Amino acid sequence: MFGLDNKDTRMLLVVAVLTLCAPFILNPFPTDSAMAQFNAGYPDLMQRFVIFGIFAVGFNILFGLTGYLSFGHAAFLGVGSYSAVWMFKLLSMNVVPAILLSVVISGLFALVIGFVSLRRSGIYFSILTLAFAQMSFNLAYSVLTPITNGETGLQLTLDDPRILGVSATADGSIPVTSLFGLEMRSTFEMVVGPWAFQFNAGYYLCALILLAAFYLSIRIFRSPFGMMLRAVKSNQQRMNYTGLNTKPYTLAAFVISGMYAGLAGGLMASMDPLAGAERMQWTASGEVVLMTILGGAGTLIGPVLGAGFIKYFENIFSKINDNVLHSWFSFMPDGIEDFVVFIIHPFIGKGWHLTLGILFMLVVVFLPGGLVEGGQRIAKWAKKRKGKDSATPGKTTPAE
Amino acid sequence: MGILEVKNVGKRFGGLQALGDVNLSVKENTVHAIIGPNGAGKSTLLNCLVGKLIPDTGSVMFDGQSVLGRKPYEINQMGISRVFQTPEIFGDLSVLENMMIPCFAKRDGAFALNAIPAVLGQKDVLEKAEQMLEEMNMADKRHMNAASMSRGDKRRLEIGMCLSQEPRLLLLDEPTAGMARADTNNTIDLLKEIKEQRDITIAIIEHDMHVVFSLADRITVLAQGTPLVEDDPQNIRGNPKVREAYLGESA
Amino acid sequence: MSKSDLSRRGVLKSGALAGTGLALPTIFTASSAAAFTNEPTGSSVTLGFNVPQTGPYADEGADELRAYQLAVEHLNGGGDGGMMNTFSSKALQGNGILGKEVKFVTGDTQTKSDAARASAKSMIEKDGAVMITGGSSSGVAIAVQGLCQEAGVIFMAGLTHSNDTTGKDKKANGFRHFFNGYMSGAALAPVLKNLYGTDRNAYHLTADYTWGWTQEESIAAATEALGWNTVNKVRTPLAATDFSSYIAPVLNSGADVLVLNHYGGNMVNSLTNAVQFGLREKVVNGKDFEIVVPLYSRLMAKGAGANVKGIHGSTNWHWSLQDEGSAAFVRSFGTKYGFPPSQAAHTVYCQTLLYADAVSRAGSFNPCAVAEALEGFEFDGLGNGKTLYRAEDHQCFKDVLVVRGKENPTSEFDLLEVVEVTPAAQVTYPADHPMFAGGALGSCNSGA
Amino acid sequence: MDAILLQILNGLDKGSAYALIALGLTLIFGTLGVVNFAHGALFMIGAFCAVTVQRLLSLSYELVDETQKDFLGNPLKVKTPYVESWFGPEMGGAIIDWAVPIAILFAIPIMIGVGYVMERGLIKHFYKRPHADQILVTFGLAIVLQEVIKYFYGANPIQTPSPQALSGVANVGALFGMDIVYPVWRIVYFFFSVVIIGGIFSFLQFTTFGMVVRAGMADRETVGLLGINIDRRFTIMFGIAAAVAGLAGVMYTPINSPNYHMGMDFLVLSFVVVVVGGMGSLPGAVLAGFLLGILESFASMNEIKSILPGIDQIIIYVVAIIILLTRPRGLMGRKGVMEE
Repeated sequence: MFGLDNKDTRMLLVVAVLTLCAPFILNPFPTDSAMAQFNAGYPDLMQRFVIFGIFAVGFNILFGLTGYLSFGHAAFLGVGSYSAVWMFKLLSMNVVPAILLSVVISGLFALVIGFVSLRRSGIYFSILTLAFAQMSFNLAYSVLTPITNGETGLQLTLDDPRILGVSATADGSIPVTSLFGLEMRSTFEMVVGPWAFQFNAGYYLCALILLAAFYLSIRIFRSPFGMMLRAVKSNQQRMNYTGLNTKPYTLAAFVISGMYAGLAGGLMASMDPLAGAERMQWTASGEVVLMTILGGAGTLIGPVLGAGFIKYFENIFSKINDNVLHSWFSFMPDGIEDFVVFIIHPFIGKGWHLTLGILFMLVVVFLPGGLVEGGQRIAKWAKKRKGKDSATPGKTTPAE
Repeated sequence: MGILEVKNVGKRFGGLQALGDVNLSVKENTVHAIIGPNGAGKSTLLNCLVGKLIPDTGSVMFDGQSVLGRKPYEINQMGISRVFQTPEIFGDLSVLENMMIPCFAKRDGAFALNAIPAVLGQKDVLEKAEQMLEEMNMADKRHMNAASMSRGDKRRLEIGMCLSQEPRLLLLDEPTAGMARADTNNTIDLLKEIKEQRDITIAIIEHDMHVVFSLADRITVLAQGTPLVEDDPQNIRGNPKVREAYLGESA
Repeated sequence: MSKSDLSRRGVLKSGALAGTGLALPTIFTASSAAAFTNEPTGSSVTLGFNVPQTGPYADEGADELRAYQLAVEHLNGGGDGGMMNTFSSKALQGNGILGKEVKFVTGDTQTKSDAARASAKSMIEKDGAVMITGGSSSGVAIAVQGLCQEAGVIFMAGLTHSNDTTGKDKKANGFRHFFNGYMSGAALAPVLKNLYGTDRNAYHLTADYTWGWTQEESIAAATEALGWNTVNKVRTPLAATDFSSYIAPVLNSGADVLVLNHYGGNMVNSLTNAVQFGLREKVVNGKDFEIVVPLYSRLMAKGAGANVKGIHGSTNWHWSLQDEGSAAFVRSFGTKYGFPPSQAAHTVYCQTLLYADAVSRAGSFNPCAVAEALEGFEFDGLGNGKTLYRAEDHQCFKDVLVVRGKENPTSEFDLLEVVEVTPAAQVTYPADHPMFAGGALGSCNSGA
Repeated sequence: MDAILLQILNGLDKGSAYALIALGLTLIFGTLGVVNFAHGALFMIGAFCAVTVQRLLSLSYELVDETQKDFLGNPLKVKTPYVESWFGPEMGGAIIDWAVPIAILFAIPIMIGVGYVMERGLIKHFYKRPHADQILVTFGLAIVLQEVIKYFYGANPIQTPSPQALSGVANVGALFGMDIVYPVWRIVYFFFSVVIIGGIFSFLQFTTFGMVVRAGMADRETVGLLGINIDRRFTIMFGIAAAVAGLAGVMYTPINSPNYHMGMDFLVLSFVVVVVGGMGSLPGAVLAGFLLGILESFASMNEIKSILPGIDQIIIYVVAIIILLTRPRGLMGRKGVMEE
């Protein structure tokens, strides 16, 4: 189906089901239960999951296929966001032109940076991209403030000269982003017994774009172009002596992944029209590297898993505080309760960085192939067990 | 007039004159061996032919066109394929994929943004690669990871990859270096087969006299960066200068 | 527990959409009955405390969280009631807010606009917070203020000193208790005049981002009005850690006062470096060289240690104040945590109380009603004397403290001493002051 | 002229910190082939060794002073450090005053230990793994280390002053009839780093151990074939590299109050320094450290900033880009290192 083989089609369908049903899947706990803290099915976080998924999928096209480790990809995300917000300020609150512009501008930006940086390889390439991104961040934060609004980030104001649209709505507020009138923030809430599920228009736009982006990335992986990129990673010398010019291949991969980043940035601004300079900082670039490696570099679905993993920790673990802990363990006797809270305390709330750091190390040490490898191991183990239980062959894992 | 004409080529590295004044003519559809003791400049000469090095003086013409100043991939596209001393293949890719890449290079040129259609949909390339694998007797290994093969098989694959581009000139850089006797003999047989079955010119740099004398139609002996003699194998065998410079260096 | 959406309008629209696009069984849409965003319908109300828990301001954030917890405790009738007893408005009963128990959620701003907004959004969308408060930098405050305006919840700004927060970026749903750059300048100027005279040459080192710029502008204007000459204004990168190459040129610039428009780690390092370079012992133009740090924070001053001794600056509040309100707050905070509160803690404690009080007086959690109750609200007893929340720009006007690094501290908390309490009248400016020009409050958004 | 000399001095002084960190990073890379993102954390741990020593020395017993009140109005508890009661206020005060230099003695064994544990416990398993994995695991380690420090010491900077005797300014220009005053401790830092750098170089140059390590850096396999246990020596080198970073941190504390994220602040910069110097080249790292320090200082001069606004924000990166594009392997790098 869709020009994909069975395995890829199955994976695409799995991703489609997961993203489209995310409001259910991510909200497994009843709203009133203590475990509701772990629910991630609210619009903002779901949007972040898929947007960073797109970012990581794009990054993987460069890093996973060619092996070129860019440490400056956040710059493209930032440029995409700025373009989109400017589009909202100047043209219209419709997200389509904003997203298109952000993809185009970040593509151009990637073309320039890639053209220069790809003259070098290995860590020299990484440092070049890092240098460009840090320059962009530093300048955006300070001297480019007229364009970027520096520290605060580029925001919409009540007096934006919007050509197609109004500066302010009748009731004196800033208009909201929309897709031909469908407001990105509009949310439909479904309450089923103790559960509440939120279906957000913006999320579904992001999800559909993620599916498109994911589909495109599968096509690229399976195409002759993708094969060439893997060949670049494997042996550049042989490429050159086989009559292939590696530079346009790597540059094309760089630009494509830059455009993915720009798309993610544009979507981020479309969901929440603010573009902060921190989006371009090296730590943000590092984050997408971590997402990709953590999930499994070079695998199709790995980066999406990695993105979800990191964003989940950032948003869920950082919000757990001692009060929440006490409410979880309130069934225990006082002394033990306090002790348990005391033990867990360093790892939650302000300690979420610590937890994440430990998990990075555990994953890298024990699962060199990232989360995907973990999934495969579990699947293998399950298969074995199932094989023991019955003669029927186990289901193959979707986590390739 | 040979297919490859090397005229007055010289190359210096700092104080070292690696190539003095090399003249060489490789006739079409022959096997031309370049031999010489270590440090004679064989590899430097080869690198000048494929664009890795640019000679300081002289000219290199392939089929009437100068190769100087061209990038390796451009020279390859002109019709020169190179086999390396240690097999250079795409270790992370499968054998079949390894074979498909040169086929794509042949079909689409140095760069093609062929990003949407699936590889498996490219029937022409797929067929050609499969056929080449058959010819190389490697069809059964098509899904193997190339890096996991034996050295002899890697060599075979590399030669196959070069051949699938249908080059007019095949350059071999010590193709049997470091190989066991059996593998060496296999490689010799393979090259003989290629020589017999294809319209192809082969230039071979080799240390192993057994290989040279089993294959070459013509031999150039290089010593200290300059050609000592160029002659037929039987004459080389008896040439005292060659013995002195090369074969007899230990005598 | 009830949850609702960013906007009721959004809900209605998506309701229509559900009929066509999302063919899902509409069992019952909870929030369409709500009158405004996150209307508390149960027996409790949730407030969102969004503070930096990671990054350089984490300690300040931690202190804010302590104060929030204390405020919640007091609102719910626990503890000794703290400043609720000294607060001039007596609407709060110690039974929660409007009889609803106060609950809270916390989040991490990471001192990044993006992360802060993500965290605030999660509190609004997931936890049903009806008010967001906190933060330790102006960039974050402005970013979150914008979000709260869109979402239709009240934002109480926490620690933000930039003129822009209630200047060009002011919002109808946002209120600031903290003072600002202009007020620092206005409070410091007379003190500096008395101490250092009117014939001075000032050299500004300024953190190169919006907050730094507005403070530099404010202080330069205030000191120039005294007759001081501004020798140079030099911008330093936010990421700078070693300021020596910026300090060194001061030595031969002919300046006799160095103004450090830095905050947090930047302030600690630039001040430390300035003292290292012997600026304090220097005599220029026959006068002793002086250093001024317009915005002081005790927590940060600790990082500079002995280097703050004798250096003047302004601060929003200090625990050594002897008024009834401050004493009550220090007592209950100190008893609970064992050390005195910071100005950040004081600010957020006041804001929580003020919000709760406004709700009680308005009789509703509706942000528009709350905003109306806060606008033009005058009160006393929260530590800074008579205080006004001005309706025009939602800036709070109260006394500003001029402080000096203490020469002989008796404890690790005793770093600053109050030199002067500048009365509110002296730091008040017209709402249309040019430094605050450019923005508009807009109209209050309740999300309905 | 004075201003320029002052900035050169300043650049050398900044550069000495860069050079020390980059030196350790290069040692680790050159010997073990590991890209160590936790190196900044080692610098930070060194700085917190100084903080800890200072705290230990200032450990106090409390006496209640009824005449003074604390912030809650209770009688003030006056703290007196034990060392002052043991050695008398004068001697004890002097010991606390010299906490930072004293910390050097403690930091050396601690840092070598930390380095040893890190290498044996974690890094060892990553020699054969891709650089990306090394980056991820060391980055994770860096986060863990800094969060642990944050848990115990908080996020705010902690002042760690230099000894009184070394905290003033000196007129270094007096010799040349110029008036260039410069903080004494910064001059101390510069000479300290020169000594450390000189020490490392002579250690590698003149001892058998060093020769083996250098040979191993050039060609690990061959040295291994000679029957020399090169891994063991490399482990020791890791410890030494950690100690160099740690000492750089200890001595840095009086210059800027240490905080838990100071390692991350230096991390990117130190990688730029290493790459500009040339991966795997020790002299290159030192040279690049000083070079970037001086250029950074010049870029922050008003005269230059007025022509190129914001240049001080990006100078390091501009230099890195220019060097990498014109000298592909950095100033003194060897061919083929890290280019795969």
